[in-house]
Amino acid sequence: MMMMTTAFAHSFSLPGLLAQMQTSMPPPGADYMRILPELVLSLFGMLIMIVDPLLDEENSHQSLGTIALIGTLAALASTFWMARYPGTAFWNMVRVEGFSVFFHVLVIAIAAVAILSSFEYLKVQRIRAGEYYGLILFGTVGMCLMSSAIELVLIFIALEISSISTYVLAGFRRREASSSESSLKYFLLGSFATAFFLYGVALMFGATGSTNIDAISHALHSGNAPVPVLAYVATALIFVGLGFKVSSAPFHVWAPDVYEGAPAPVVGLMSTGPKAAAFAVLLRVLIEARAPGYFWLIWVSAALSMTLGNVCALVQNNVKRLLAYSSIAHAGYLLVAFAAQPELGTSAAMFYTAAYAAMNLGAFAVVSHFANAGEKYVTLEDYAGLGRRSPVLAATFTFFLMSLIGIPITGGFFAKFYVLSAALKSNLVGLALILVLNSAVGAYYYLRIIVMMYMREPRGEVPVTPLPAAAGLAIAVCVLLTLYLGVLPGPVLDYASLSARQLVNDTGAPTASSVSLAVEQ
Amino acid sequence: MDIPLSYYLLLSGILFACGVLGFLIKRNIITIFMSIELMLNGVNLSFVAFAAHWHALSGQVFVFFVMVVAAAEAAVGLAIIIAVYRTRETLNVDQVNLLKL
Amino acid sequence: MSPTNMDGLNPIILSLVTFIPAAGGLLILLIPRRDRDIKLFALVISLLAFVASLHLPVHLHRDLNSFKFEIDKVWITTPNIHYHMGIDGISVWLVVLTTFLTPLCVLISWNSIHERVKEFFILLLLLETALIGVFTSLDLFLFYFFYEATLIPMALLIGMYGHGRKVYAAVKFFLFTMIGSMFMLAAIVWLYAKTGSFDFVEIQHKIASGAVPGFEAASLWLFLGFFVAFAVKVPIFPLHTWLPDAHVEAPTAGSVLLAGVLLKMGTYGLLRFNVGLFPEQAHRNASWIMFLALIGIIYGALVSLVQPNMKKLIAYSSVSHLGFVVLGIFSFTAAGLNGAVFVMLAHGVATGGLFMLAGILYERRHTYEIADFGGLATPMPKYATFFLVTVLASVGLPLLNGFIGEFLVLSGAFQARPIYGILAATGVIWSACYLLWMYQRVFFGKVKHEVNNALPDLSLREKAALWPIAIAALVMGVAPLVWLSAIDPAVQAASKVVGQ
Amino acid sequence: MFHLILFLFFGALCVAGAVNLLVQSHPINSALSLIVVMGSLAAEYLLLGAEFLAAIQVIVYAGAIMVLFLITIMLLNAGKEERTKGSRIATLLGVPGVLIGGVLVAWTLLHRSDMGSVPIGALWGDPKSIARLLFHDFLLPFEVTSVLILIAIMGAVVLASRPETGARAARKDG
Amino acid sequence: MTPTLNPLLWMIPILPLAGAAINGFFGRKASRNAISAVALVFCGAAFAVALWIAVHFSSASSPYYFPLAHWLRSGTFSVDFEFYLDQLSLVMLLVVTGVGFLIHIYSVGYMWDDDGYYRFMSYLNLFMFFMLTLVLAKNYLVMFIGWEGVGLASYLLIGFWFTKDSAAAAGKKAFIVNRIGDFGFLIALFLMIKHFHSLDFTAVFTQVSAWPTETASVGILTAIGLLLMVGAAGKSAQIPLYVWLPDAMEGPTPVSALIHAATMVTAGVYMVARSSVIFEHAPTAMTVVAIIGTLTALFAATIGIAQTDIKKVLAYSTVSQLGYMFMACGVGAFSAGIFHLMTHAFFKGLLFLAAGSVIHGVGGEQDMRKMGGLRLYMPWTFATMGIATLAIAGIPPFAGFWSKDEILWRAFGASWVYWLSGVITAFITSFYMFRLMYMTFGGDDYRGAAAQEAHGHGGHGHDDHGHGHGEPHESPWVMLGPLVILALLSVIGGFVGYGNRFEHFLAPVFQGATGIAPETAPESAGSTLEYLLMGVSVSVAGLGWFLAYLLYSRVPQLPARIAAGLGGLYRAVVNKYYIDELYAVLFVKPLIDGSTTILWHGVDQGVIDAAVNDSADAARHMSDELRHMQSGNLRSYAGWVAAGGAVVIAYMVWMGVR
Repeated sequence: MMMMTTAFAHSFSLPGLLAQMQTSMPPPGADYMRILPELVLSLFGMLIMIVDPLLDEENSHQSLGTIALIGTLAALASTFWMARYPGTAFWNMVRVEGFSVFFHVLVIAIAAVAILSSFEYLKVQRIRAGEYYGLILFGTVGMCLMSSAIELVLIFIALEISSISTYVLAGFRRREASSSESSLKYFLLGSFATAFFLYGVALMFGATGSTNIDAISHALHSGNAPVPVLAYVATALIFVGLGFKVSSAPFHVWAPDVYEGAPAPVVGLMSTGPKAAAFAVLLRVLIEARAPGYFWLIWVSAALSMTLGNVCALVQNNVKRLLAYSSIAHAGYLLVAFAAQPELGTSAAMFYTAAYAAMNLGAFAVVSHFANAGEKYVTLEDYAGLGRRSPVLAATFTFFLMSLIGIPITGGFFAKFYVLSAALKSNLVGLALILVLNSAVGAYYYLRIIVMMYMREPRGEVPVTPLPAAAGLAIAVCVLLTLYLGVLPGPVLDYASLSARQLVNDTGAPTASSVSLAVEQ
Repeated sequence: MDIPLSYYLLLSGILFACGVLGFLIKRNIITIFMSIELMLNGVNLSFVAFAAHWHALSGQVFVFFVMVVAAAEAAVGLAIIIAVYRTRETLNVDQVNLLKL
Repeated sequence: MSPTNMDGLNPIILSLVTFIPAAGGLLILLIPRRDRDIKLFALVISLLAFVASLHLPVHLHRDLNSFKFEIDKVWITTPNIHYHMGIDGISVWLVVLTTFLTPLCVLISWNSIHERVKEFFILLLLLETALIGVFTSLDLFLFYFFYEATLIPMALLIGMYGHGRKVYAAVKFFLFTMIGSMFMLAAIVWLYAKTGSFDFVEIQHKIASGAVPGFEAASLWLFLGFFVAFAVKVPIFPLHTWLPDAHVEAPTAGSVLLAGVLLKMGTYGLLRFNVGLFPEQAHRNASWIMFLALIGIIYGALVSLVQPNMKKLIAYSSVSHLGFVVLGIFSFTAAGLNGAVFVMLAHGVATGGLFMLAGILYERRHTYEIADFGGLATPMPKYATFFLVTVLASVGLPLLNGFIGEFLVLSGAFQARPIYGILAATGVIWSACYLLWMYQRVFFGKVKHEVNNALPDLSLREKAALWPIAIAALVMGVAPLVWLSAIDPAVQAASKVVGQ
Repeated sequence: MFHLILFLFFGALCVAGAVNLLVQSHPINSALSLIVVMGSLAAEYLLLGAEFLAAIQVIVYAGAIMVLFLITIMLLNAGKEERTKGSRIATLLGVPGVLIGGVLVAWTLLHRSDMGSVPIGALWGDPKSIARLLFHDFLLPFEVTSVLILIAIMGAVVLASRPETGARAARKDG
Repeated sequence: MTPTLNPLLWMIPILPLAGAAINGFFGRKASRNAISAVALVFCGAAFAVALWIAVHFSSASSPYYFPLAHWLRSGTFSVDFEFYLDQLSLVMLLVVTGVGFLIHIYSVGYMWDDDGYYRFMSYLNLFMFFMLTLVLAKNYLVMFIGWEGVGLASYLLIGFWFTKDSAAAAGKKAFIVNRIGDFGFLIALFLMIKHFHSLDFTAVFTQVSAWPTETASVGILTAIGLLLMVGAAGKSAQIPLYVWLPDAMEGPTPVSALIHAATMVTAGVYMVARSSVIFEHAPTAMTVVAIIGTLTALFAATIGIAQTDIKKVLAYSTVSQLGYMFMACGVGAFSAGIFHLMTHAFFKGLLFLAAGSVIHGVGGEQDMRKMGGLRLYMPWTFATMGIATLAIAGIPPFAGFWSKDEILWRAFGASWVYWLSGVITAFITSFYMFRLMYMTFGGDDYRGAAAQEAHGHGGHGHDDHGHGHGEPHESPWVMLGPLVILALLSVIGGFVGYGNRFEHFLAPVFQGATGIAPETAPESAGSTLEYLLMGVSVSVAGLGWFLAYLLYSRVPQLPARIAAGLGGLYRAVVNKYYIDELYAVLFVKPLIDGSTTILWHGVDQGVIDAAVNDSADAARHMSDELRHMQSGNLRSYAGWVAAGGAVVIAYMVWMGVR
């Protein structure tokens, strides 16, 4: 490891270059295996772009959607393939290990579900399917890379890919002023934050002379030289950038507006996928690169996010907006894990992202189905008596809300539980207490929805369209996953903690055992 | 005679700060977007400077990538601005506030 | 496995008893929406559960050592969660109480539920499973799961089938309990984080043997964490305000189970966990807890004395009665503990009965206001008789079940802290005051409102629901040994834990 | 010495341009001043020996991107911006924040960064060596940028294209 | 003395219970004959068994006991259903079953026409069950069963005509006031458990007798004694808890006779006597008992003077007679107390039954001012009631004379104050009793007829006395029979006490309870003194009779003038010294109002709920405030980010520099 970094550092001095000129060969085939999912996804994305013009506008949705779905599934499969080739690729650009595999699976699965839940939506909204699915797939490429990249520049590019695709997706309800506005806000603030992130990267480069995660962590902690202030500042700026991406207070302000304006399925996607990826990056930067002195940042930010998110959600009447605030709160819960001991925290955080993805996607799937054409019915009042009008939908929604509250045998419970235990194990009693109080407060506004659905008389005019197959499937998948994580969290957590151990102990290539686990995954 | 590195860094910092400031005080969306570009430029400068300091060419390569990203962002961003203009008939950011609270 | 393996049932009987109702509930999903079938089916299921549960006391070894009918299977490897169930002389009766009350609830809500009948009975049966689970689970996680699981069906029952400010009541109920249980969760997680186990017995052992790092420092907070959760449920004095609302708005069956069993979850928790896991803290904090209980007894009685609403009156009387339980538990005397458990059961039967009776009246007149009645003994003598029996039971007349428990609790409290005992004993006066006064206003005198002259007396179904209550009240009062013989060793064991 | 003068000159130009961007009220002027900034930055790059970057800076940035900006401005014929008072936060909270942050960073850079000075032409940012890096060590990012650009194109197409007529109808009834 | 097993004991209480159950469950549809048959048979059977036992009773082998079943156990402490019979309980047993049986018979006639006939009979049987349990209990807790049980029975029977609000209220009042007494009883029990770890009589008493007598100090035993006295005061209507008894007259007259004269109200006396050992070791408690008894006797008697309701007069006289009994116990003359208890059961039961017969005869009228001259209409009633009056007035040789004289003699032994007030009470007693006689039976004209029409027949609930308009009439023999028998007993009942036979008989029970006056045969030393005192009391009784004759037969207009003369005092007496009103103002009202305004509206809604709701509102309000962070303005958001960034940077720089 150490040897490698020094080599890396020196390789840019002229003689090094000359040396490499002789020895420059194309990357070995294994390297391609290590980015196989990305390849698959981009291929399918291009396929869509090719097929799109050949089909006519009206009935292209189904076929394109199917292609996209197949693409994601193929990518999922290829992930397990990829998992067999642990190690770095393309000269330390990406590393395949438990951690990256975990997030690959997660992100791609999210994309798949998002695609499923979009089928009906696109038709109703008359949205151009080709670009839509293409953007989702390519965006997924970005997210995947974010999770596996160990090179800040690559991370930056991947981040941009996922972000830009989400900016565009947010603006897809073209006829709605709100949609384009949310897109604009997301875009401007997003690139604003990205600039911070980039500046942070630059300073980190300045401080350590490298942008490779391993190199950085090595440079920061090699010998007994004090960590340069520059590194601190760099960490600060990077934290600002990523904190924005994961919508943690005080950088959360964009989330509610954007979520409210953006198309519901997209919200489902962007509240889970890019967020998960961003958390992965945050983990890499803070934990793996062992960035200095971030503890209290996380602590305060977590406390703020939880409290602000929950308190603001109390009086929301727009369900999408309400869920936006709730996602801020959940980001806060997640950050608690970051404050805990690295290993425990990482595994807890990983599990949380998974559980949160499952339940939130499901919730938004329900919302987007129920919102109907033009997203007319997104206020709390529209949900009155849903329990009577479509019991199944209401029941599933209730289930997701229960999970968000954190009732046992839902994924949400164990997610919260692991975070809590990680926090308590590392004696963060204060933070744990704040978390507990917040989730008590949080129960209230989720409950408001349930109350609406079951205890209020339905208002006549809200129509109930039958649940189409695709959306039904998406919701079913989410239910199953949430349930699975709630009843048998063991495997996932084992895997998470294993890869967390690798990440923290920073042994370059993962051991065979983790890989076998990865395959089981 | 050499120029202290910190001069370059300072310059880049100033540019970055100007960018942020611009984002805060400008009302025209396009101008705001420009100030983002300004920020990126600032960052670029420090990249180059650090590259020089560490004798690491990679720093310059980063700048290259940043430019690409900037270009992409510009394309999308301006498209978005156009879309907004279509729906709202304004470029004043203060009037783009349907979504609030 | 427990040594009491005299027939093949034992390993699975607990699971059976626990999950029969839930299974039934799921089956109801499949039944077409023909209300009558659903009701019958629900009745059959609940009776089945009751019969099955009778196996437990019959085959329960009444000796001191540990839990019976244990089943301990690994459920989730990480975290180390076991499907660990088992009962002792305390929980067995609470289980039976639950299974005993549920069929009566089905009967009593036969005609009072008109719409969404299917959902109602599903919720009811799910609730029953959750309740039984609370009493049978020996794994903290399992316990917490069931504990939370009771919340949703109950809240829905109140919110969907209640009346008046039902939503307010439901939400209040949910949030009070939720917030309370959050603290318990924190405490549980702490225990897990430090012991790596959820198993009650194991944790208890580890704590007792001082094998838990940092326990000394944290024990008070852990104790409080559990205490708050249960204090809300019981409810102990300042946290009780959700109870009257919930009761008044809840449908009859809801009130019956709420008063009959849900509140017992709190006291049971106090006994099993607060006392079982943190004996020192329990002792150290006994004085102020007993004080709160005392306030609860007198306060609840006085407030219910002046309630114009029958159900509210009964609700506050529950506050008073549950005060006795807490008093008994924290007196840490054999009599007190025995009495506490017995009061739980007695109160479950008597107050459950009172709520059923109130519900019967509501079915006829759609009001709980005492002022709307008067002289009812003339049109409906049978009803009046049952009501009187139940009232006397909860007044604590000897030879009825109320007396045994209260007597033991009071004597226990008196031995521990005479003043508390004496003050608490005034409770026997208060209960006579508010209940008899209510009885007089409802049943005696001339019929004040014309409508009441036409009120029909008890129907066969209602009698079928009320007889078991009356009989239980009498049997428990005359032959309490049947219960005490099982309870005594259990609390002996508990107090041994306490004793050290 | 001469280098220092150059540095200072172009640096001053940069800052001037940046400040002008802020003070100018018409987007066109801001854009032009941004071009000034970029041009002078190119010069700074040269000073740092990054010839290739200097070239790209002029071509891509000052050329392509800014032109894009100008086109958009023309397209939407954006006039002088009106000084609306939309946000107190930005002025009361943001601006001080920026100043504090900037000062702090500057202070750090000046005092705490124990960095020497840059010898001119310390390393040649010549196309050849850059290319070596781009197509060898940074091959993956380079390829990935293609995806980025693809997305950018798609996004631009989707968003800039007019919503189809059917949608209009929908908008009316919706 | 080791108790000997007696297999018959358990039947005595159980038989009436069976009767009660049968009538309770099946009586609704059964014919009146069947009901009466069941009730009488089971009650009579109990009486028969009691007699059988009495016949075969031998002081040598007493006490007897019979363990019926285990009841409750917790830890080492346990209580069982066990019955116990010694001389004391034998006396009680005979009184209860005997008088009870007679009153059952009487009730058949009295209640025959009432709708709730079956209810009434089963209640009566139920009462017998509880009363006998009380009497036969072997430990305090079983006694407490009976204790509360009779309370229940009296609650049911007082409120028997529940459509009458006053009756319902009276029943409730009785139960609650009794509960207050029971509260004391309970605490006493807890003290026993705490210190003796048992509630069994023998166990407790053996331990107690080992303890030193608390002459000077006030200790556990005194506390127990006083608390027991509280219980007794509740049950036996002593100051300050006597208030329920007069109201209890709302119940049907047989009830008043059985429960509120003959048996239940004497339970307190029995309990004190039963606990004589404890009291013996707690002189202070004894004194208190004596004082309470004396005061009650005097106090109640004075109220009795001015009452016009025939039953109310008897009620107060009961209270005052009970006072006598407690005085006796208080001065250590337990056997005298029990003796008076017995005789009182005879003549007071008789008085009530006779009064009932009168009321029945005049169609439900209870106001003596609307009676008069009834001796012509109902001679039997007149005769028997006359005998009873002579008995209670203490005119020899009637039963009352013997017991009362015994008590006074002993009281004198204790302190002349007791004796004096006792004598005064005796005087007043004979006065108001003869007043009652004159007002009811005296004179030649019946004053009720006119009132009859206006009055209907009293809102008395049992409107089914279809006959009895206008002409008063003698009651049927089923009612007169018991009167005659009781009259007989009132005449001869006293002779069992002749030459202290009764006392000697009870001696084994109260051994160790050597009263303040020595147990030695009184006719020896202080015989002359005793005869002197006897003379005084008798003459005083005669005086009372004469006064009554003077006022209510000779010059009937005199009383009104005297009343006018006395003015306020008279009004106070008529209104029972406003005690009920006082209690209402002192306890009831504050309780109700306090609970309503302070606790319920104040604490519960005003403080706790308000706090909850306010915090909820506060959260909502805060949320509404915080929402405005989301002004919707892009630049503001950037402002937040920038500011946040600044803070972060600042912190990190500080970290780095540090």
